[in-house]
Amino acid sequence: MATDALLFYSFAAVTVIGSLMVVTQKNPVYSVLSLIASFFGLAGLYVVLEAPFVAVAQIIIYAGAIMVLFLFTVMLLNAPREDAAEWDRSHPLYRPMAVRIGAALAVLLALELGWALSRATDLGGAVNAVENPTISSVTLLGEVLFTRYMFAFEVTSILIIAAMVGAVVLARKREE
Amino acid sequence: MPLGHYLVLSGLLFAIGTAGVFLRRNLITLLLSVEIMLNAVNLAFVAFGRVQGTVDGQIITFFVMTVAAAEAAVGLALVIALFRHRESLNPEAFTSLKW
Amino acid sequence: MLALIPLLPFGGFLVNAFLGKRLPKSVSGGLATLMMVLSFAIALMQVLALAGMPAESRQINQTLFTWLTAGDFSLDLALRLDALSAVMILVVTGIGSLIHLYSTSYMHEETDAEFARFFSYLNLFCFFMLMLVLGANFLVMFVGWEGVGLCSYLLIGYYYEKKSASDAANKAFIVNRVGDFAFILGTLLTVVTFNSLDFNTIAMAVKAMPEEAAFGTLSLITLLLFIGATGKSAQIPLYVWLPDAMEGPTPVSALIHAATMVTAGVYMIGRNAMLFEHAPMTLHIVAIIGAATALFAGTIGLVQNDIKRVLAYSTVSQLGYMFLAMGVGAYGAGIFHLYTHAFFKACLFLGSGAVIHALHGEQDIRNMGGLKKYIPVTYWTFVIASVAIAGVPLLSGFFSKDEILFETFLEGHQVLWGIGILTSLLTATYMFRLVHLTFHGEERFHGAPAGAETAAAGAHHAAHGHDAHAHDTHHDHGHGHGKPHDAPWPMAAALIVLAVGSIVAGYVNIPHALGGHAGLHEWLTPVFNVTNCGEVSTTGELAGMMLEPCTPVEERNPEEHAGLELTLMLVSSLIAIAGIGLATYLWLKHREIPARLAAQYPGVHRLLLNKYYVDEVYDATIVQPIKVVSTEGLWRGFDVKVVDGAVNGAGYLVSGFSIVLRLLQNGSVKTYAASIFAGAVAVLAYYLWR
Amino acid sequence: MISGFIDLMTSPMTIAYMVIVGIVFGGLQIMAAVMVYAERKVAAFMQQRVGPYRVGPQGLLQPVADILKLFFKEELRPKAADAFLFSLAPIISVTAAYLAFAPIPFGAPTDFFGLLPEKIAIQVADVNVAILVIFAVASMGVYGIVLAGWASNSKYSLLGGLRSSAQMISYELAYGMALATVVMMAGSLSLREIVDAQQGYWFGFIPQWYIFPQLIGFFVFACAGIAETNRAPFDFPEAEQELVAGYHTEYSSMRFAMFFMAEYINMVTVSAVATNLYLGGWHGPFIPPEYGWIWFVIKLAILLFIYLWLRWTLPRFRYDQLMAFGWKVLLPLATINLLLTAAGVLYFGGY
Repeated sequence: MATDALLFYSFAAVTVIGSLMVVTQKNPVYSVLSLIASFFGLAGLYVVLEAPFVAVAQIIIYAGAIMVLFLFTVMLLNAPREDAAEWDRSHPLYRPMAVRIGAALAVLLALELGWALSRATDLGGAVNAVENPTISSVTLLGEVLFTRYMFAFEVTSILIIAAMVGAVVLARKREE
Repeated sequence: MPLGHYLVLSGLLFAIGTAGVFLRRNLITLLLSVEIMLNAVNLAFVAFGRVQGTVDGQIITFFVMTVAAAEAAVGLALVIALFRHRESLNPEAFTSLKW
Repeated sequence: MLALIPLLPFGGFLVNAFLGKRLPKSVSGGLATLMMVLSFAIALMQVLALAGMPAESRQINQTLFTWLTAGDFSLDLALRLDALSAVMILVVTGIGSLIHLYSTSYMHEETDAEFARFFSYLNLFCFFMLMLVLGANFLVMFVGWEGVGLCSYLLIGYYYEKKSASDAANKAFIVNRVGDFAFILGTLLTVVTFNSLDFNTIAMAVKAMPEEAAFGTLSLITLLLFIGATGKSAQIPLYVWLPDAMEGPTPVSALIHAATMVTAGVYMIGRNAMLFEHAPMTLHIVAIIGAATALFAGTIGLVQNDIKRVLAYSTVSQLGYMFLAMGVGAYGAGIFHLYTHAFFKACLFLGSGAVIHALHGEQDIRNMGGLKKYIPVTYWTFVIASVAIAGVPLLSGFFSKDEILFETFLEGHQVLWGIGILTSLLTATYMFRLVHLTFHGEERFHGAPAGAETAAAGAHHAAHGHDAHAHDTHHDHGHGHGKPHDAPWPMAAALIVLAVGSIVAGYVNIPHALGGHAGLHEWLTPVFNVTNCGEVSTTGELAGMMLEPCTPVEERNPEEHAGLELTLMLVSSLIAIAGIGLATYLWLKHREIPARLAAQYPGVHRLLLNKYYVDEVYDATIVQPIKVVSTEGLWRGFDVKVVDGAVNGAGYLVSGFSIVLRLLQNGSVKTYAASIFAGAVAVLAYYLWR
Repeated sequence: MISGFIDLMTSPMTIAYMVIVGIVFGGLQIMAAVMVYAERKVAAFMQQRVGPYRVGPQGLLQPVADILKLFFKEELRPKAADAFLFSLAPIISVTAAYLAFAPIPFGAPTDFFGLLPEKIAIQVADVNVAILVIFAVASMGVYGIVLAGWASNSKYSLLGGLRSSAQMISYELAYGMALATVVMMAGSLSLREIVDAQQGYWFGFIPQWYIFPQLIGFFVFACAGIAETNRAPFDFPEAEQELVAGYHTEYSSMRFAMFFMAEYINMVTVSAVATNLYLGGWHGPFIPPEYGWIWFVIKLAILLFIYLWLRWTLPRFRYDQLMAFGWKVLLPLATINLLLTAAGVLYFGGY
């Protein structure tokens, strides 16, 4: 149990700190790297949750592909600094009134979530209370994915194709 | 570990992501924040799946990842296209509905 | 097989319409004519087959497909050939073929494309006309009814570059719409009343009903149908379009506005004889309108100077005769006159076309005269047809017209008979006025021998001058101003065939009084008197299953009135001859008398010359008020204020809302995210506090 | 507690694990050094030169000299460079390289001639998703290069970094597909199980290595593997003629040495993976299974030689050819191969 808690808290710490750095870093390259660190933390959490395949996929897909794409874009554009021009500062969303409303909404959401969690009864039970030796089996995962989630899988493939075509069209240089 | 811990962690990540979306003025950071939010949801899914003792949570996570990949591809292509137009990554630079 | 009769011209139409531009004239004209001839041949075969059937069950039905079904009401696209439509299809295809033939020569000055257009219209017209007469129910008939109207419009406006032609086309179309509207209403009322549109079914249903003493549903239906007929067949009050329709090429006038389309109203009444028979009030109206039209148009025809207009008013007058016959219940006589009239009126129109052709577009009879020796074929055919229409004994017009007058008298309508006789006199008079002024006397046309030009020709070009047919003046090119030449062989052939027809057509129906046996009458009788015996006739073995014997409603002993009939014949013959004599006296021997008469009664003359100012009255009472209402009320009032106001108001409303909505739709991603955020809070709140 | 820990640490199994980890870690470094020497010698051989021969017998101590030189060179860092990332990049590279070797087994499970109470696998970590782990960690290597390129704040470096990322993303697809075919045939993601599935012989003499049914797969894997390690003819991130030295233009001394090591370790890793996936790992004739690692080393050595051979034989592609080759040749080939294999597995009733 102690090992579990230790792992959870350390990975959680990595994840949260990484995420916070994503938001707070001025330089997008650092944001990307922080996010990668955060993803490693998450991958660790997935391992703790007995989902090694998800953990590896998290690394391969997120850290290995998506984040490389982000980094690639950041480097390609080479415009890392934020610009906060006058028109941006005077944006309606930054008016005191809007900020106040936003803050109120955030507090409201936090209250709602807190209340929801306090009302939930079975949050105290350990996540791995249910013994299931096959939960981390890639075989089972594949079986379920290609039977019960067949349709979703196919639809996702269409989505991927659409995204691919869209990205190619968008990023292509106009021949003018 | 209790499920509640995972949920709180998930909520925390989600909040960080949301804050990033609202506070940052860089499209790329915005997209990164969105990724954080997606991952927060993923974590909740996997945790719930583990509680249930099924793999469904993990599978939904895969779908989310796929969608995230698609979103990143299109989103970044858009960012590049927009940057070519305005030499800026501030989302408020692109508020006109056409140009 | 039956469907082939209308479909052949339709095929010709398709070819000429879509490929016509690339076809030489000989091909497009030849094809169109060939289609009509084939159609005529098939029609003949079908009619012969029909004649081989027993008299009571003479019907050939063909259902192409079920057109529409709504609840228990269903409607087939069905064709039916019976005795009545047999007469009609023979007239349409036979005379149609001749006129096609004639046109190939008459229109040969046109360019290839225009030529093909003309023949495509002509073929399309024949298709619709055949649909009209072959239709087994009101809807099929209505398709034909509208279709011939459309073709009439297209052909009147054939020279669409000419304002008068396109105006005339519009007038014809609009006036016809008035009638068609009534026709639709009548049809709908039929559906409501009988839950069917099939002529046989309706006739059977009507047969079981008592005759309507008061003005009831049947009277309303028939009256509405009759209004439709007045539009299509140019009766009072909707006749005004027909004289103007002479703007079309002459063969068109012959085919559509003399021989076939304008008789559609007569045919329609004949087709629904049973219906009309049960609405005596409508029949009275039909008879009175018919007689009035006959007289009215005849008087106008007496003073017109345009050769085609004289013939047009003559047509209106003769159509009046037919309606008179229908109105007095002499359906057979009406159809008989329709049939003979088709011959001699087509012949007259084609003859006038030949005259116009010979004079390079001249239409004013004051600028003619003495043409006899230049164009003998035209002259003789024209005279034969004139004699026929005048009612001189032993020619076709005599038999048919005489039968109408006799039946009228016999039915007890002595006043109408009197009008008929008067009209008969007028007919003979204005026809021979036309003959004399055109063919006899001194030569007054352009290029006539020097000195022949008279003062009478100088005082010409009244309201509708000779240039009404301006297009035909194009014939000048290449012809020069030589002597008038007679019709080329296709025209001459058509004229001769029709002239022969004008003589012999009447012999199919020699009355009993003259020792004949009224063949056409006998042929048609089952159609008008009997309804339910043809129902199963298409299959021979079922013919025996007739529900009741097909006997005429009232038996009339042919011998009974022979004496009366002979007397009346004598009277009308004398009248006809008197009319011819009068015309000869006035316009050939003493040409100064008509002028003096005109001078003496200037009011009457002007009234007649201006066609009783009917057009002007319509213009003042209908057209102008509509224009005013449309302009001031509908356009400046309703359209500008209400419609435009509503449209602009909608626009202002949208832009007004948009000003508010724009605050949300500001293009800022973060604002959208904020609204999603607010939405999430709200949704969560709902689930928590639910 | 303490005693328990000591017990644990002194148990033969723990010591054996430690030894294995030590062997792998040290072995990889030695391999890198050997490869440097081998590269020079092979290059010289192919160019009809002698190569290094002054330092030690036959120049065998040349790698030591190299390392010493790198140790004592001055660390240079461009002023405008991002200090943190500039230092981090080589660390990422070399760490990823070492990590990727962790799940690779290189011998049959053994009890070391009775020294141990039970048999242990000769590998650092026996993970049941080993292939994916290798794949994942290898894909981390790209960050080292990309960050090095970006952090140097130099055009050549940046271009090298960009090229590297594009190239690796492109070839990872084919790489993954080639892996997937083998996984499909073996029915497992564990390298040990995959190797064991290649035991035995067809017709008594052809070893059941996957290279025979998966010739296309091996070709794709080899191409993609060379591209992943940025070796000639796919060495664009450091193309000398175009980019001076690519992403490590600005690096010197030990930071450069780390990149250098990472490159050679990656070569070893890819070769080891190829050995395991396609060449039957430690299985082979003549040598008893306990000494299977000898076969493994032999196969590894052959593959590494091929690496060098290719480098000194083939010219570099043009950049657009590289992309076209990856997307238009390798990827379709790998996809077709995947489908064919799937059909075959279904037909022959494999997994």
